[in-house]
Amino acid sequence: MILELNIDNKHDCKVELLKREENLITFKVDDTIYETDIVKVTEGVYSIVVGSKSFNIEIFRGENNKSYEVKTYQHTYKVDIIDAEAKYLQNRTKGLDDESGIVISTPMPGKVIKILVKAGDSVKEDQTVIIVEAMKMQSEYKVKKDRIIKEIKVKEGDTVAANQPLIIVE
Amino acid sequence: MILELNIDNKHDCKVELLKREENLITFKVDDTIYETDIVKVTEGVYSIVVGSKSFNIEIFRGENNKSYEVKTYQHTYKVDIIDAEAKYLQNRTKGLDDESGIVISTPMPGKVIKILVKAGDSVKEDQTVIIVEAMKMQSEYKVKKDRIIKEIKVKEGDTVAANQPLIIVE
Amino acid sequence: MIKKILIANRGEIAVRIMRTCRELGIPIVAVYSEVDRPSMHVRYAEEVYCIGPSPSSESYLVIDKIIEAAKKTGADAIHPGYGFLSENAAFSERCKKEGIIFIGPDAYAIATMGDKITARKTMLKAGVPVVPGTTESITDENKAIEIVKEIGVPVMIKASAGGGGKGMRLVKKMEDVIPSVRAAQSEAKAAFGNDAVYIEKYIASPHHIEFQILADKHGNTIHLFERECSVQRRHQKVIEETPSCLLTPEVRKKMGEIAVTAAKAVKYHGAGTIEFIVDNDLNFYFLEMNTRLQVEHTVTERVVGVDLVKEQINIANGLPLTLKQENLFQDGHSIQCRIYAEDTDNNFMPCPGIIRHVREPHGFGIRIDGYVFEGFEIPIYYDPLIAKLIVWGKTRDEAIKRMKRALYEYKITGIKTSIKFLERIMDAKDFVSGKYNTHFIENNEVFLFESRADNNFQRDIAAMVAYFDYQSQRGKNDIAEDLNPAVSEWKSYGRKTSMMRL
Amino acid sequence: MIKKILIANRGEIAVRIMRTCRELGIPIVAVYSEVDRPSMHVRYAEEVYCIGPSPSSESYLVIDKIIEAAKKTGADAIHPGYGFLSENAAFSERCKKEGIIFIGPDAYAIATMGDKITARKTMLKAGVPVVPGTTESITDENKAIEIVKEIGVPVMIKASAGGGGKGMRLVKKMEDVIPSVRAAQSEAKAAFGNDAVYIEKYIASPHHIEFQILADKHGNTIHLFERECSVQRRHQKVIEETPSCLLTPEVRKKMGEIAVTAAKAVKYHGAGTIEFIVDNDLNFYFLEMNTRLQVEHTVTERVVGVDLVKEQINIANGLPLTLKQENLFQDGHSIQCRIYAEDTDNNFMPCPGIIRHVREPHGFGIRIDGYVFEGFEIPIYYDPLIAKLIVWGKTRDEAIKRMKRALYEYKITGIKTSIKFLERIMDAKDFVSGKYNTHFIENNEVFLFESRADNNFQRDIAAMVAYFDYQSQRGKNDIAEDLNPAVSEWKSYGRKTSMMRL
Repeated sequence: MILELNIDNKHDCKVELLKREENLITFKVDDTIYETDIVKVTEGVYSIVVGSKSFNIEIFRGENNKSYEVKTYQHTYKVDIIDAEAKYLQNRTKGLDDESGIVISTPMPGKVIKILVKAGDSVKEDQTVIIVEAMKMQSEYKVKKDRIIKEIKVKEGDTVAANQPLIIVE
Repeated sequence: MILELNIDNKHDCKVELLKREENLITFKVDDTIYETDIVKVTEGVYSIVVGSKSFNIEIFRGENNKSYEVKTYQHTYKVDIIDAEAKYLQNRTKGLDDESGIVISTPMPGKVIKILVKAGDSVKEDQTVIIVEAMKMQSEYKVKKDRIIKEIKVKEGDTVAANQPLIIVE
Repeated sequence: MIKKILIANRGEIAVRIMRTCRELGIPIVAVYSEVDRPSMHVRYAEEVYCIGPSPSSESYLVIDKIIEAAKKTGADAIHPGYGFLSENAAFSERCKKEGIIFIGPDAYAIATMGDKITARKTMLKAGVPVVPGTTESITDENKAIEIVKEIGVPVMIKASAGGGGKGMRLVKKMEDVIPSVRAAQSEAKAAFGNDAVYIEKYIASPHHIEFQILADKHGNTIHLFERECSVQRRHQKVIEETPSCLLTPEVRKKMGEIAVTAAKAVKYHGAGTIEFIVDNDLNFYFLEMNTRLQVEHTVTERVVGVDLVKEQINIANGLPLTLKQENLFQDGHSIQCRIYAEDTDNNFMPCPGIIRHVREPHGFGIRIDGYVFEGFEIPIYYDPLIAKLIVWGKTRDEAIKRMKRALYEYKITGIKTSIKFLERIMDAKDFVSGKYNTHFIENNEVFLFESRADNNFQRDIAAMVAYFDYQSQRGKNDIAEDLNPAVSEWKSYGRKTSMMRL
Repeated sequence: MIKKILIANRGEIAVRIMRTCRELGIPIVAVYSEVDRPSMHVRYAEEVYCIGPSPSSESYLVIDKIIEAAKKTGADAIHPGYGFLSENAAFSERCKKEGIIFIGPDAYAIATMGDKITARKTMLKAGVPVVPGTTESITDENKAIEIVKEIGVPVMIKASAGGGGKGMRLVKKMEDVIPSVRAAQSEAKAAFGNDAVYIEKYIASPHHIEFQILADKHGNTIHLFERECSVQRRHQKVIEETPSCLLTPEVRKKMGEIAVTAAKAVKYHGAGTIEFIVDNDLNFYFLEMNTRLQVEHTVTERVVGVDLVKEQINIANGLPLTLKQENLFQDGHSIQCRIYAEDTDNNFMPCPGIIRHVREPHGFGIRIDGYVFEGFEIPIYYDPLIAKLIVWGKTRDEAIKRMKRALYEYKITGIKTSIKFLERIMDAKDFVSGKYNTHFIENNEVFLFESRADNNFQRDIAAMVAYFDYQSQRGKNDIAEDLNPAVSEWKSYGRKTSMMRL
């Protein structure tokens, strides 16, 4: 089975399992063929040997089970599995964005310290709309262009998750 | 629901969950009532607080999911859940033992180094019948009484699991 | 003698203090906020007490709740750790009134050193050199101009109650003096409720070097040499080491003596730290005193061979110091890296979250003081420090190489950490040569933050492992019957792989 | 200079050696048997080579396979670790012939010290005291009787090629001499293929004390003081410490000098250990030399501050020692506990199996050299040593307390280990007082093996947790809707529990 993968939001590649005999697996990644010896050593950790090169790989599966954090020795890669469903969702989400407005959210969990706008407000480019605190550090979130505040989905004092929609602007 | 538990193969006790509000649980163990605060901190590890006493408990579920190794600060307890099925199996196994003979096995995995008897042999009390090696240490297994060898289920050089039947005597 | 110690803290420092208490055979009480229920300090202690909701303002910072916990559990002493109530004079005083031993200095020493202007005055009086500047808070703006003329630009305007870089302004031109004073005052007012600011000469290539002090209640005060803490980001220390590459034996001796003088000037007892600012010509000035245990006390412990928490407890018990200045020496070199849950590529933004997998470094010369474990969710309410990695080497060179090795072994998945960034610092020429000051990170921005080239081979490895895990999760198995025999069929491991290169 | 090192070993020692190689920037090659495919040393190395089936006789002990691995991977040096091929003279010689640097002594030193009779003769000639007895193997049984008469019973009959207690007999009465010689000969023949045995005076309260040696290829030989290794079970060390409580500074100095003499007598280079037997009156006798790194080299590293593997590599590179005897000293006290996978209540029977959960001790003065991890299955083929726990304290008392604390923190589930047994040793009066000899474990049997009283409360705690886990597994939930919110609802932790005592 061939899977399409995206790495670090820039490299696309196709991976195929060509042959397998227990833990010995032949993969094809784009046009390169690799004979590997791959074992899961414990939850979230794989050991893969290619030729005589050994890699201890730690992985973490994101919430949808399709987005991976993959740690090799030198790098941490973000690997996304691009299957039909993912493509469909990708397109659908894009659509939603366009129709329903732009979502302001934070990359980390935290606590809403201050909301500086209310629904219906017009805000200027670079104006701060919300302040979120995590671990003793406050971050201000601004709009990048002149916008109108459509909806405020949280209130001051709320604990919010990473990527949770806080404010919708249009 | 009341469960019967056996601890260290000697103490029987009955445990009942009386009340629960999220992680606050009231248990009844035999005639004692405990108000506890119990949380799973990670796979195989629980933190339980009773009054102001805190216990960090590490557990390991045996293969049938009913036999536990439970580590408190001072002790490692063997805890067995005695449900109807377990009782039935217990009786059935006892029966089997009586009918089909006595099983010689080792408590640890290892490798069969030498088998000193063959089927049909008569052996004397304390006579060694098999030698198994694990981690550079050889252990000799003997019969406790005069017996007749009924069946030999392994051969020299075999790798054997813990508690795997090696020789059946009668 | 102390019978039971309540640790009024959380995280790595709570666990670190408990370890020493356990070694001394003293029972401990852990206190915790709601979110900290599954935290390591609660798991470590045999007696625990919940002190309220998760925000520290409603739990770890509430004096009444800490005192109540001590009373209820029968603790006769409190160790405050660092942060939270550790430098709160009112808390020290309250403990005294309640008949509880506060493991730290008395309110007088905390208050005197806590207000920077008072501290400066006290130090000047004791003959301790301070950075040239004002000893009173600025009330007259014209006076401010006069003073700046006297000491010369550049100067720093600093909040008297300040800390963490708040209420601070660097002034390079005379015309900026008045606007900067006003800005600093209003920022100080907002942050600390106190708008007092003062003026100090700005040191151009400053080194942040501090001395560890121990003082008993019988007038014996010693120092345990210096720590070099110049690697900082956003005024927070990232890496600390001892000995400092900058100091000569003569300057070290002199600074140590001055540090002892400074501590004596406030009748200090307990463990404390005198922070100095040192310029390239080895002129040194008193900066401030931290009247508590420092995050970086570990490097001193390693090279001097003294358990500082044990000394704190002995001092609190009224015992005289058994350590003598003339017997102390620095053996080898120690470096500490702070492992933060943060995104170093995104302005060091904190990264709370759930730890998925941890693999810690081990072996000769490695110490870890941490508190997280697999499955633990780092709360959003507190400091992003998750562990301290301390190494020792016979020489500084050996210590740096050991630190690189240890950082290489250290793997944490699930959240972003500063581990890779710290590895780069260990490779930075200025750090390796030991020639760095507090501008180190900005001076080495290009090297520290540039993205390292990856390569196709590594990327393909990552892709294959992700593919394998994804298919295993879905139970897909393409060719063989079981795509993931690894878990069940241990015996089949280790077939020799083909040596054919592709 | 060495460009790439192959580590011809597995387990904790392979990982320990790799750590130093990494610090030195020398690439490494791990070799592994089939069962070791997921082992830590294979995960640690960036280059690996499979050397065959799991039994060590078909992999780690096969000289040809190790040499092949080195050739194929371009390794120009081999570190043998301890055990396996580390004291195999033929292997050292073979490496030399193949142009590979053997990180250890040459065949002559290994062979001379490897045969106990030859070693005794060589030592006697060099003026090193040996236990009174024969210098030739026993061929004439009447001669044996004569010798025993001369030195007096009790005596030990020992196999010349012996080790690990095999081919050894204690003789207390004259009439047992001949039967014991015969029994020892046949056992030695079976175990080592060599029936040569010799006779030694039996030391009644023996202390096993050894000296660490370093010798370069330029004739510089130094010692790094002693290790006390008298806590043994089945002739295997369990706990090691340094300094020894028994030695006086004078005896220490003298033994160190004799140890250097012993090493020089075989033109030794590399790291080695001279084992002595010492009686209560501080008479000491050469016992044997281990011509390799010891399991317990770690305690020496800690108090002397030297990375012994680094020294081994430097010596192998032909570099002169930079350490000088007169600059070395012992700083504080270090103790090592060996954590075995074994059932200490069942005659120390090895316990291979799968590690389910590991929680390691950390903090000041703690070092762990191990190799297992969660999910790892300890193979049945090799040694049951899974980790070494090393502590340091300023004093022996501090070190013991720290060790107790560390053992308390150390949790391994899934297999039986010696951790609890080691904790008891730390509580044993004879150990704490430092007055113990190699009979320690048998002399303290009652204390070490008696079953500790448990109590109803603890048993009930265990029962409740088992109940909770069992029901969670089955998805049972009695009253609330979700019996195990702990995993998902982190936010709801930490409600204050009722303080009502039941």
